[in-house]
Amino acid sequence: MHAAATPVQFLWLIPVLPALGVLFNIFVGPRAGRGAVNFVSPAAVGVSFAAACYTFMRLLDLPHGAALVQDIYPWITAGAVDVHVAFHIDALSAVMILIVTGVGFLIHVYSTGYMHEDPGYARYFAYLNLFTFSMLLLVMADSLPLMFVGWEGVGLCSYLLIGFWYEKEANASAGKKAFVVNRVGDAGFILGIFLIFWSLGAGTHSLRFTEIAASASKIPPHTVTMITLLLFVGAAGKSAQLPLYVWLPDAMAGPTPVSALIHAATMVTAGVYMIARLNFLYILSPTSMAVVATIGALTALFAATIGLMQNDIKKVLAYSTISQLGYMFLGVGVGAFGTGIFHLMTHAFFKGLLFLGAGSVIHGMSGEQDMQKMGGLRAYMPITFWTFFAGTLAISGFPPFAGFFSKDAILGAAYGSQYGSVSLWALGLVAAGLTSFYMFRLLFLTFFGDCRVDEHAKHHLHESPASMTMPLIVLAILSLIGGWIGLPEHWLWGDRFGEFLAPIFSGAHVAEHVSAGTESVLMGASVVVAAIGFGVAYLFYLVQPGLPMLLAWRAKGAYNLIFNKYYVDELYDLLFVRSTVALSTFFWRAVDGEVIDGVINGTASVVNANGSLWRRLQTGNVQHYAISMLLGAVVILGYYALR
Amino acid sequence: MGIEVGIAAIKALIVILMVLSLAGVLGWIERKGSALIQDRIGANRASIFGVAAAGLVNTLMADPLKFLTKEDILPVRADRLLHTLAPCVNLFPVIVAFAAIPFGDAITIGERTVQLQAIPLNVGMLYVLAMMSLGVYGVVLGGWASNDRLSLLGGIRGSAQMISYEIGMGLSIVAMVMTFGTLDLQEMVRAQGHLIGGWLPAWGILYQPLAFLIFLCTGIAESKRVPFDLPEGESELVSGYFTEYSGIKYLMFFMTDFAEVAVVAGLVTTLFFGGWQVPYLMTDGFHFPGGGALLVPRLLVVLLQVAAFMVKVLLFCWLQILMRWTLPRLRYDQLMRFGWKGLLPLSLANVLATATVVLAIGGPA
Amino acid sequence: MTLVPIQLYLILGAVLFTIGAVGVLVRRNVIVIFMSIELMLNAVNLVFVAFARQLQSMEGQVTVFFVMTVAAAEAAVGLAIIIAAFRNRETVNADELNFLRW
Amino acid sequence: MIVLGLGLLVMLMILSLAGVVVVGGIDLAGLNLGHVVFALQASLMILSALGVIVNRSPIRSALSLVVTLFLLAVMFVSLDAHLVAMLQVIVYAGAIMVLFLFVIMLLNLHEDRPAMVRPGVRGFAGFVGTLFFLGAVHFVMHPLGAAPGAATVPAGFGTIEQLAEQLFTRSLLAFEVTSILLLVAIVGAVVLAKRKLA
Repeated sequence: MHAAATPVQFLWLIPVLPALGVLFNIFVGPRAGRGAVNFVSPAAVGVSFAAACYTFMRLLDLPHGAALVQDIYPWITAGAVDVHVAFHIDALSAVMILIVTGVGFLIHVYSTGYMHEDPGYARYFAYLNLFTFSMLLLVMADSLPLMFVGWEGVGLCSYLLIGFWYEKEANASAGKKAFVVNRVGDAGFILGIFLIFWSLGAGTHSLRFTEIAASASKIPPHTVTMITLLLFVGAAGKSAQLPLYVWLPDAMAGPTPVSALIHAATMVTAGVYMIARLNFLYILSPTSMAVVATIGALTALFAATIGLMQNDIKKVLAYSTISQLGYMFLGVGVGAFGTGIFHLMTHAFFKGLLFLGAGSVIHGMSGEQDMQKMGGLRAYMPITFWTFFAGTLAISGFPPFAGFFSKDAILGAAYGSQYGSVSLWALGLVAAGLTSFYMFRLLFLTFFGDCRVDEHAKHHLHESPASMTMPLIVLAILSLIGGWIGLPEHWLWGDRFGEFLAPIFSGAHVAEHVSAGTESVLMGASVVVAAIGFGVAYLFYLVQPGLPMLLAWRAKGAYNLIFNKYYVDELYDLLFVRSTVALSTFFWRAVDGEVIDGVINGTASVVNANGSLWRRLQTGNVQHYAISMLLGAVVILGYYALR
Repeated sequence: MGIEVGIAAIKALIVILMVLSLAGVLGWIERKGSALIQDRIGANRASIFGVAAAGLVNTLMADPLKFLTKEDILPVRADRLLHTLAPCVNLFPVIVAFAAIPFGDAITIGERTVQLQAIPLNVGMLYVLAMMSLGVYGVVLGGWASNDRLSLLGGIRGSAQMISYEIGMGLSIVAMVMTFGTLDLQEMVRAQGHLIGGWLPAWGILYQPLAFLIFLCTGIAESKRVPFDLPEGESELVSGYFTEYSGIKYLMFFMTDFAEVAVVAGLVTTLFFGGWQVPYLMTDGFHFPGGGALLVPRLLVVLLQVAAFMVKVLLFCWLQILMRWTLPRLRYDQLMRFGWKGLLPLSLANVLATATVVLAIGGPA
Repeated sequence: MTLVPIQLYLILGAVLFTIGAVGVLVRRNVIVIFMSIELMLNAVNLVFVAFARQLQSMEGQVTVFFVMTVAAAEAAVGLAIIIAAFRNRETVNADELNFLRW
Repeated sequence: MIVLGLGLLVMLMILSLAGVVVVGGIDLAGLNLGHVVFALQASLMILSALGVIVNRSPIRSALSLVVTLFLLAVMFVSLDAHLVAMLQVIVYAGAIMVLFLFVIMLLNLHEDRPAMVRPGVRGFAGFVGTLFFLGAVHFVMHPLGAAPGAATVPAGFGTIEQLAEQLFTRSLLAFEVTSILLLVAIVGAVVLAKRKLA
């Protein structure tokens, strides 16, 4: 982002439109009725998508690596701080706003169908628009503080939407869990911001990314490491990486479109975006890069293994999301920022698609989420099935579908870049295999085999309305061909996407010392792995349905361990929750109850006694007061007279 | 110094005599007037050689004599001091108020000019208001001091009524003050001297007809005469706050009544009917619109003007007496409603309108 | 003709003020106390006008104007309160009107 | 007892007036009409003011207060404050005091016995009052010497024009606020005095 910045006047439109949608939904929505809401909310996002496209075109007209900026107004000007509310659209944020508004628009449309009989539709769409607004703020912000506002905004919306059906205790607590875990991350994030501000030294700072980039080299290495690690804590919290991933599976309590938009396509990728945005910092600290990459790779594998055994269709997708996010971090961690963003985009397509497909299934099954009770659905909901199939192919990394290119590029970087290593590549590869396995397991259990649906549900098992299937189809197409804009270098037109983003990451020169031969070998490996995953799944769930049970019985320990998600939640409960509760109880009983209340009540009683003593002065007879007034006057006069 | 004092004394004397004699005359006029209206002969015993009009002289002497020779009755457990004080307090302000009313133009005797006005004041209008506002004490005291419930009721009624109507009166006067741009009565009269369009005398009523009506009403109410005479309404309170009075004290109340009539008439004349101004009569004589002129010596001019003033005052006294015998009495609630909900808003509106106009034409008339 | 030194006016003001103050303190009848307060106000008015004359500035008289206005308002409200109190307690004696007692 | 205390007070005051005449360096030879008139007014005012607080019957107190105010108005005239004098009569004598009389009549208050508070309190009050008065006199006498009042005042001093100018330029805000105060007072008075708010 060193290239020329062109000031323009229309950027504000993009976030403001959803904000207007929020106002509409809050104040007129409930009275205006379902029809109006169903029109206005998607329309708001749609128009802002159009605006985003326009912005994108403008950006393309400009020389390579330019940026569009708009300074709205000075926000915090105090002493050394001079933060403006200003928007900065370069290649990176352009891609992001396209994803956010585009996918967001599709999911809004989908929601009109999905929520069509929910009483709280106005509230729902208010939240959804608010989320879009905050997310746009996050990606368009040109300074860390403003980004943090969006960051918190999306966190809030996620909390609100996870607990959307708060009548159920579980949902509410899931929302709380997400919020609390995110607090941990955000604490790291804001500390990182403070540290940046502090390390920038004297003079006023706008904390613009440009400013930080300009003076990044002046920050001592250790500080940089500290900063980047703190920021990564934030990223890990928001993007559900080890060890802060625990909230995301529970977040599936929210409506499925929400899971698609927030917990698959956009919000959870904020961490990746942030790191890519601050690549010039990360690149300065090999340590942090290593940490990011390792955490990413581990998460990818770890989440994948858990995904193997889940029976809740959405839980599987949740863990898959975590593992895919792990991939993105692996990508940015090994310095392939562009690739990470590329995977972010493709993932937005196919994971959004998968979630929406799952939503469609759940919708058709009238709320049933357990795959054990499904099966053979492809007869009942063909569109859902085919689109879902496309998504599965894309995520499992079969060529020539979107997932293949992005994931493969990441693996290549992991193997080849100066930050990467064979072990990282191996981890990624295994995870890829597992991914393909659990995805096909999901596919087979849901759509193939004999139908295990109970009669009641079966009775009105139906394909979803057009409002839901249309987005599915669009996303399916995207997940099939979406990857072609980022082909490997020496293929047809090469890596357009990478070139487009390149100027942003010009600071990070990643030496790709991989010969074409090695690269094709790597590709082959990942394809083979994906194929194996598919094969195993086929064997387990279509040919020999008894096999998994047998296996589970043989390796009981491992099975239980994984089935119970490695007991991480229980561990956290023990470590943090219980200890906190105990400590709080102590402070409540002993400190607050005894000491503080004692002091307060003591004061009160002293005052009380005093009052009952002195109130006898108040005879209620005016003349007594008057005489004392006159006495006072006399005393004053006397004082000045005899002085 | 001495001479000034002398002149002042003379003027004061003139005014007092004027008021008192006028009051006496009015007493007679009222009888005859009422007789006229009620188709009676009226006071006809005190004639001289059968000339009824000459009876006026008798009346003027007979009435005071009668009252003076009557016994002065003091009610039981009445407050003697206040009971005596009341009529004086009642009469005093009225006479003093008259002192600020100019009855003629300035005349030059030798080297000093004398205003034909007992007290030349630059705040004369306010002075008159102040004095009239003092009038209420006589009523209140009379009612209180005679230790009698009818009197007390009369007194309370009187004070309430006078306070209420003072406001309307004050506001109507404010409108006049705006019109002429001065508080000095003499100046006001002078301001009414010129001619509108060369032929129409610029009298106050032409500028402020509404203010005139309001002032007349409030004036009559202040002097507690029909239709506002509830404080002394014979039918319910024998004669209100001076029920318990007799003899000379009663005479003083009686005089006050007519003196007030005279003062009101004088004020109406001064404010709305050009005071001592005679149409077309300038300082040196008549100048008619046609262009004809009839020069008159200065002294005669002044005398003419004084005479004009007298005539106008008498005219308005007569008008009030006519009302006295024509109109029925209001009910108390009607009285209050009329004062607060009728005259007050009207006069306020009038003030507002006047202010607007004055602002528009950029200065008083 | 006024050649009276201002001190005389000030002293007179002080005298009136003191009388008023003592009246407030010694009388039982609330209305009379009220009148004494008015007396004190007027003592101050006198001083103001005297100073206005002395310093040849209208400030003092303007102040007096405001004092009068406030006094009028005060009288209206105060007398209303007295009437209300009289309705409750059938008395206007300050030492019996102690509503605000502990 | 009362009479004694108040008598003392009066003597003290008249003495102090005399004292001022002496200390103020006014040679009695140079006495002019102004002084005489002032002495007359002053003594009358003091007497009537005393009347306010010694009279048993409230209505008499009210009347002597009216007299005091009237005399005060006259004194204003001699201080070239004609307008204020007129306002004094109209507002105080004409309106406020009538209100007082009206209320006294309404509550039908005759003589209050005892008119005064307990002797002890009374004496104490008198004492404090005297102290206060002495203090006041002390300050009147000290800072400014015997400055004789200016013989003449600028033309139009104390006329309505000047007062109005002050009022509508320097003290406009105060003026407006006062008008609001009056409005509030009216409403408050009505609310308080109404038997039951219909």
